[in-house]
Amino acid sequence: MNELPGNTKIGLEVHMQLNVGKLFCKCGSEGEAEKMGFTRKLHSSSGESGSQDISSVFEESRNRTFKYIIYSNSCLIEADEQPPTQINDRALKATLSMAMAFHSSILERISVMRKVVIDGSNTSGFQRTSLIAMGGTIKGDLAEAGITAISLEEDSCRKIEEEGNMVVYSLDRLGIPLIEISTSPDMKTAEEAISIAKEIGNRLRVMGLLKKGADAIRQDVNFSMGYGRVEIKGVSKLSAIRDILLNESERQQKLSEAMEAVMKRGGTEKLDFKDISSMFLGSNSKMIRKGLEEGKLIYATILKNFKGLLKANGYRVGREIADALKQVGIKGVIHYDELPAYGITVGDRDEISERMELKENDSFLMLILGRDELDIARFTIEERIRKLLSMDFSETRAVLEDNSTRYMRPLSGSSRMYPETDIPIIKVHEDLLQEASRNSPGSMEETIGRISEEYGISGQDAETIINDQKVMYLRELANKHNGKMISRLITQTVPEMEKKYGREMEWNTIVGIIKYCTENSLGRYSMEKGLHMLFSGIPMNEILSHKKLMPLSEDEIRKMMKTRGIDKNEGMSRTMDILTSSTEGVIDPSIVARLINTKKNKDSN
Amino acid sequence: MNELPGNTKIGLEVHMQLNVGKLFCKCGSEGEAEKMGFTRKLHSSSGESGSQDISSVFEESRNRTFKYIIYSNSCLIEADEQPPTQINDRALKATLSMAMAFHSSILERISVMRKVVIDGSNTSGFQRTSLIAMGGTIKGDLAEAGITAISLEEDSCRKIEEEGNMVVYSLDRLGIPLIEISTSPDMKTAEEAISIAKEIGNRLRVMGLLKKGADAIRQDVNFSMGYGRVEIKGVSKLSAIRDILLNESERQQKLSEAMEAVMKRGGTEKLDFKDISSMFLGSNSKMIRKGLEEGKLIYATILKNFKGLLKANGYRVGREIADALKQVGIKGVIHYDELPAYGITVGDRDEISERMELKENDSFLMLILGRDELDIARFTIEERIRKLLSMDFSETRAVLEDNSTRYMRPLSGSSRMYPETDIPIIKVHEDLLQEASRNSPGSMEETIGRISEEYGISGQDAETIINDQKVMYLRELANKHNGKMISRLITQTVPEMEKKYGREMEWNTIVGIIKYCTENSLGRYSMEKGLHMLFSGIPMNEILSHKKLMPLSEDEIRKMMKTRGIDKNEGMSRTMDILTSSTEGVIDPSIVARLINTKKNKDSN
Amino acid sequence: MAESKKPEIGDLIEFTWEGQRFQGTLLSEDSVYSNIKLINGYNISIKLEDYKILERSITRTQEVKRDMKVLGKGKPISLITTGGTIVSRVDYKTGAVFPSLDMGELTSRFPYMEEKFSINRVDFSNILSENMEPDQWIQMAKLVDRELKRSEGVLISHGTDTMSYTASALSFMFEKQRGPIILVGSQRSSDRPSSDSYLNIEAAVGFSATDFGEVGIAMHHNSSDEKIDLIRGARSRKMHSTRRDAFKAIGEGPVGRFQDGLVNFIRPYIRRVEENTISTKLEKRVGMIYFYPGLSVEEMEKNLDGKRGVILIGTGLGHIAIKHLEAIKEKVKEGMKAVITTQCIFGTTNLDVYSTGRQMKGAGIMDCGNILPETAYVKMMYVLGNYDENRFPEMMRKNMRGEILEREEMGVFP
Amino acid sequence: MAESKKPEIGDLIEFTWEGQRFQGTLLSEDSVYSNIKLINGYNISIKLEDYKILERSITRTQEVKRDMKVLGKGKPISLITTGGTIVSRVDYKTGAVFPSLDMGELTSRFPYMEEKFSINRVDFSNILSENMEPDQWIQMAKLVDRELKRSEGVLISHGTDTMSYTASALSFMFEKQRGPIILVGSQRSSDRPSSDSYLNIEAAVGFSATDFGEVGIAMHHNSSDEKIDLIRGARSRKMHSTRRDAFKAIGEGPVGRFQDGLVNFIRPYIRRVEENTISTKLEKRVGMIYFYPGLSVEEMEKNLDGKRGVILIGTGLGHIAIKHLEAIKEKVKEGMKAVITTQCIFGTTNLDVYSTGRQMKGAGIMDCGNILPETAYVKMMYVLGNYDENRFPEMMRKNMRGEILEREEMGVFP
Repeated sequence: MNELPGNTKIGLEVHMQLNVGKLFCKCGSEGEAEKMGFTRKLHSSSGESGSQDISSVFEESRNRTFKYIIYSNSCLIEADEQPPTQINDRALKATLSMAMAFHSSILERISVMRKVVIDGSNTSGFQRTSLIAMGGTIKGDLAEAGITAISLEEDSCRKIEEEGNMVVYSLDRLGIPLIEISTSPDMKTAEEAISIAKEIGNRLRVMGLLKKGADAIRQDVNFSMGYGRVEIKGVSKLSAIRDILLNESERQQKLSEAMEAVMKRGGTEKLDFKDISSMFLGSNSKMIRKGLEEGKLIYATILKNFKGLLKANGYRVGREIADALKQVGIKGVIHYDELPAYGITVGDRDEISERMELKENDSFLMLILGRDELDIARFTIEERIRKLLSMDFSETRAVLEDNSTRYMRPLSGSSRMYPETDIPIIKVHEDLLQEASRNSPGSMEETIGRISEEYGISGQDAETIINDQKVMYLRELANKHNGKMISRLITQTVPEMEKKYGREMEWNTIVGIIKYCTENSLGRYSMEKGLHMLFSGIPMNEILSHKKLMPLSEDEIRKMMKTRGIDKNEGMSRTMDILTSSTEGVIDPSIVARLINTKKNKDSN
Repeated sequence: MNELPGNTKIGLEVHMQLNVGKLFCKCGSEGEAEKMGFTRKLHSSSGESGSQDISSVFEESRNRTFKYIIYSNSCLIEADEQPPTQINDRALKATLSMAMAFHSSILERISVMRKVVIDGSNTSGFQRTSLIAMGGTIKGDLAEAGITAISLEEDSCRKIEEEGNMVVYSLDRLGIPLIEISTSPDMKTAEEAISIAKEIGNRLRVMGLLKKGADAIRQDVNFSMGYGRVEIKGVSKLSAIRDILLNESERQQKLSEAMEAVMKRGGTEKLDFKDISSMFLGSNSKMIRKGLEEGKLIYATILKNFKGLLKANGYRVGREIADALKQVGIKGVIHYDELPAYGITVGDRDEISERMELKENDSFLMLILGRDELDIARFTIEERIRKLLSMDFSETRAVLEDNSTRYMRPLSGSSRMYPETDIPIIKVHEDLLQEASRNSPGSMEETIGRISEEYGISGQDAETIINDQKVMYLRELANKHNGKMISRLITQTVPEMEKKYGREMEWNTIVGIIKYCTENSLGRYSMEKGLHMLFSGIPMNEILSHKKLMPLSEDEIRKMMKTRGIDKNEGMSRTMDILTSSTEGVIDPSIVARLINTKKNKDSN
Repeated sequence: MAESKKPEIGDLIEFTWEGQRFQGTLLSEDSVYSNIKLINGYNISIKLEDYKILERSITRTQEVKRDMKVLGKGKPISLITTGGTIVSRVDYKTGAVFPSLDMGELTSRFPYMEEKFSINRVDFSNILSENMEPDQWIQMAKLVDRELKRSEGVLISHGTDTMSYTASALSFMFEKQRGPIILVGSQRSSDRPSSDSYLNIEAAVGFSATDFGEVGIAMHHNSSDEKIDLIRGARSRKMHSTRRDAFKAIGEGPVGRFQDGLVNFIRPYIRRVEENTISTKLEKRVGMIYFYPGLSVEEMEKNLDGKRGVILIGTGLGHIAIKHLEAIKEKVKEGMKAVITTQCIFGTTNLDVYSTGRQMKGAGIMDCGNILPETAYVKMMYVLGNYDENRFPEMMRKNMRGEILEREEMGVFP
Repeated sequence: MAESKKPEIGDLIEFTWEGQRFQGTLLSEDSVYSNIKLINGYNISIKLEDYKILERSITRTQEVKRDMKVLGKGKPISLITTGGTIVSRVDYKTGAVFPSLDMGELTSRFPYMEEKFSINRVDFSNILSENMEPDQWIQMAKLVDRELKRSEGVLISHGTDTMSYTASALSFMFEKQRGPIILVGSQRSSDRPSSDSYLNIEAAVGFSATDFGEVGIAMHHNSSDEKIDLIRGARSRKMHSTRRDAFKAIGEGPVGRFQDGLVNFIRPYIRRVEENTISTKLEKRVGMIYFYPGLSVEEMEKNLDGKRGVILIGTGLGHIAIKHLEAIKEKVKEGMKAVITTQCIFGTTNLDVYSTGRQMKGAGIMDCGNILPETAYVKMMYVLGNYDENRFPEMMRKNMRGEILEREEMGVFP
């Protein structure tokens, strides 16, 4: 198949990580691992019911332990040991700006919600998310799409490793703000989807504040072709969208054919597991021997009317079942179509078939299971088959490296969303809207033009600043008069310092110093000195509390030159050295140059 | 010398450790080391002055660190982290009893004092002590002596090890009550002293409450023969007293002769240390090479007019100096009389003599010292020589293994004693005196007679109880009617259990159970059951809170026998087994026997 | 249509906002804003102008849906429920938090429970712990007494804010008890998957089936979902406003620990006895006064007024400014009792060490070791309610329920 | 002879007791007992009947014998002395404890000190810390201001009982400061060889010679004589009545540490500036109210009476019983300020989490994060004294002196 079916509908959810500290606490964007950690269990909550909750029930039945590694950019809030603080102002403003860019209607009052997720990726067992705006449109090169929602949510934990029943997460990413832009399913081809995704990505970049790292922009793709909506998570490269969607449409096509075949044969029946361990007491299969040694049993069940559909002729129902079982921690499923394999011979297969009294159209499944796992396995397989037979393949799937997808969990439904009671409703005030409006990103070209005009800087500098995700800072710091200086600081001074000191500083602190200088009318030399101190590792409060950033007046410099006995012949650079080592204040070299010249002139007079 | 001089005066201070928990907190007598510990420094306090304080000044100048190992029988009070609680009632009563035994006059109001000791043996830097009684007499076989004081004080820490500037102590012994009985210097011979010490020891034993262990009774011996009073600490065996005193009198005799010699030669002069390190740059002396490698220097000073007195003809002034230096942590002293030795040749010696410009009667001292140790060394030696020349040899000395003694510290003076402000004055009430009077120990024979009569027990049992230090407990528990039973418990039941369970329990807890039973009129079987539970490791509160010690009534036993269908033919022992396993209560075997017999009789009727 | 009917809470409506059409459930309204749950799950708060009712809500009852009162077939345990975080549950539809403790859910989480226990639920009152009063303690004691007669242990779900006060009060009122009395709370409400209530309750049930004859609190040992401590009620204190491991046994460690389904006792405790002995007499004319620099003598006098006894929460070893002593002395002469405790929380009081302390003693103020201020308050109510006046000092200083530590070990201060 | 003269305090006398003759110094007398120090050092308390005066006491002055006011020749440091354990010293003759801080002794213990510092002693007042009042804080601030103009750092020896209050008060009054202001106390009085004062003072001098531009407390890190912590004044609290390491930096660690003669800073701090900025205006009509179950509405009202502001010390996240809200609301309407803090001491307040909190907000009570109750009290005095009414909420919530932690890390709760 080289084309998507004609009834294809594609929608996008684009996520952007913001580089403005965390969403509901005062922690920074980056941190280092600490020695401590803690472990938690998560429980599905009652009060919910029905198939939507199946994922929670599954999760809990796995009884997993989650271990969290504490990072220096995490606090009691990430550890779920303290209620969240107020929402991050910068993050909210950025989201409002994005909403304006797409003419999405902004809610006057914002409610923060909790979306239940109990795979451990959130210490609380839920992700905080808030709907900021609805509606609007986005135009790409090839298509136009409606915006359904723009939300602001917390990023989840990074998964470090998974071993048996223990999953290890780190807390550094948890709570990083994510802007989520969801479109209507208005795209029909992969190319249209790519063009829309590109446009959204560009706007996000133009606005600035994008966090560094490969996964700072991630998209989920919603896909449907008549068998319900599949949400494909974690598409990081746009170029892969086409392959992913083609694979997915083929999967759904084959699956629907397989299910039709089953129905035609008269449908299937309830599973009936039999313990057939005794058949394998002398088996040569390593897999089976190992299972038996671990005290597990070998179960088999007929899959009525599934013959030839599990793994043959392009049908892959076996994998659908195995994927579902994997989600509840059960491996070791073997089916008829695979055999002979794993040391199980054709003879074995036929013996099983006989023992199970297989009819012509039937297939069978074998499971190597602990006795206590049987119920959950049965439930999982039956649920999966029921789902497939319903011809509604709606679910959440994850992208694999080969651009195929894997079953992840049911679609999370609205019933798992409820208000974050710890945070009062946020009122979006007029001044917030005005500020956001200033930063609302246009297209790249528009924005370059606007910025270079507004701050009197070159188009090239403007583009660098935009690409560097510093445009918000430029806006925060610069005005018509000092635009050039701020632009130079962003594009030259700071990168030079990063090089020189071999480290990067949080922009919050850089902005702090520059703001202090502009507010106190201190010039370029004070700013540079402040930044040097910052990069040297001197804490903010020290840099700002001393008078170290105050420039000396012409008089003071003159006096100092006199007491230091500086000769007109010392030369500019030596003079500067002497002066800077004699004072904690800031010396403007232009004043010194002027004074030397005056001195020379005087002397020569 | 085989006899002590005619003007000899000997006094005794006998100390007895009590087995009643600690004096100023609620910790027990025995404990186990815990993993934790802490370190402290001690400082001499100002406000004192004069030579009495020299020992404190020395101690502090050593800048030692004391490390304390926490024991399970120590709390914040031993750690000097909490003010003391009220005085241990039993300990006070025992001291009052002792005072009465010697007709010593008891103070109506007792003030607890602090005696400053800064060698680390007390975490607080002082020992708490209180004067309980003064006056009275004690008669031994060979002599009679006045009692000057009877006090009650805290024992100090056990020293575990000493390494460089670090001394390690354990907290288990700190705070154990010590009764101190001091006599007047009324004894003239070692034999008289031994007879008095024996008598005191007997009385202490007769009273009971002596803690277990070799050093539960320790005596200090005060000795004088005209050169001031020497306090000899830590004489644990009475038999050694004679040798110790002979050695000490010889030491004083020789020392006085040596000092007379110095005075005759015209006295001595201030020390004048010279750095003679350069003389030893190529020395073969290991000791000196090592010192120089450690950055130390070699100092020497003339000891004017000390020739032949440092270590020759029985004179041992060199050792006096070395001992004093050792007390301030300085080793590595070498003197003229010793040489050649330590790889220092006669040639070296003469070269030094020449360099130092030694006169005929002079000797010299060499010291291997850090530069910063010189002042304290000079001060220490000068003080020591001044002291010896004064012909007042008063000081505190410690017994060595060979029954000689070693300089320990100056006599602690009254100026280092001040009130324990944390404990209000204790009023000795009439009822306390009456109780104490009951326990006041007579001689062994008297006491055996009195006890056996009072409680209706055999003389042998009475003696065992006295020797076992249980007489106080007998008195606390027994009356005329149950004396035999209590005696049996003490002399048989408890020792049997100690054997059976391979452990000893604190007598406080044993007393607790027996008291509970006597107060609740529970008999022998209840007591035994309670003790069994105690030795099995069941906590006190459990033993006493349940009804497990309650004896079943005859009716209850009869009913139980019936429901259990116990046949007359079961036999006594099997019946007891069945019954005890059917109830938590206590079963009196005599009742069972009676019931079996009745049953038999009935049946046979 | 829209004009004819006004939507009611719970109705599914269709409405227009900013030119777009939406569907959602009406959750609440004020004079201006309507709170609507959209079908995608988000709540929005908007001015509702143009709407149509699609479906009327059939029931909007927010009644507590509680299941059966007894569950399981093992050892009888009683579960007494009060308000507080531990029984809070969110209504996912409206987002409202309401009290609930579903027994079936409780036991289904721990499959062994139905085998091992027969849990009998009794609802005390849905009062939040910060609103509890001494009267409620008394009612609670009576209920516990009743339940302990038919159960082997009593479990009380309680808000954490004043849980230590209630635990202390029960400690004193129960002079002897037939079985464990275990209070359990949670610091994260049960409506969140990360709630500490699950493990706390599991442990509390475990503790309540032992021979522990005291009042204890079962809460997390540290931030991990691993160990639950059993803390003696009269030494317990909430020491952190938000953490799971907020409750500490001040000056001693926990008495017991629950881990991997098993109870282990660490410290000695009183065992249960055959019969309860209970006295619910509490003197209520008792108060607590927190001393601080700047507290005026007039204020002190106001707070002493009408009291039979006061707990002073002083500084350090138990000190207050000398200027207050006259007023107190006056009241003590008239029969009022005054007991000093310390703001330090850790460590003992002692009026013998400093001159201020000795002057306070002179004014008739007494110390009683390291009793916690809150426990001292409850104890004073109990002692004044049950003992003769002249036994007051003796009883206050006596360690009755583990509330006074005779020894404080080195390792128990953080 | 005996009949002619009565002995006076300090006299050396000979007397008979129980038929024995003794000599000793008369220390004190009451109507019945005489307290005598025997020549062997023991004190006895007896009825003195038959005595003879051997030697009249020449001086019995118990005046504080203080030595020179300035010592050393290095960096100028001011040492301001107040009362308290740290300056207590016993008179070995009489056993009386009296205040003293001998500069010569101080520096002689640490020989390097005379080289490094020039310590200038100023006596503030011999007041015990429990008797300190806000007025003294103001006087102290003025004195510190004066001293900081000539010294590079100021050291204040202070009783530990209310040391954190004073430290907080100075923190707020000093908006900017020319040098470190270090309070130092001791938990074992200087008259005992084991006193913690020596090391505490050594460290405090060390801290006072840095560029620390805040108010800090220097006390033991743990029970060992090894490390001294520098604790930010506004986050400090005395958490144990008797231990050396009683002072803790609640919710954060210490800012700095002194060990082996060296100062190390662990956390960021404000550096000193060129000039002091100080405001000594404090509103004194401010009070603290400790909430507890059983506190009546009448008592609450009494305590609100006449106040411009109150700090409520509530439970948990900052709760009080709902029944009190009406009275508070009434007062708030009349202009009174009400701020909630928590008895838990550790952790933040937050009135948004539970319904009680939201009702409290409705009554006009405000929270301000994790500020300590005592610090909040002092801060309220400062804010009401220096800022316009309408800036009150903003200023109370603003972290001015490190008193509010914006982040609380996992590791800082014991």
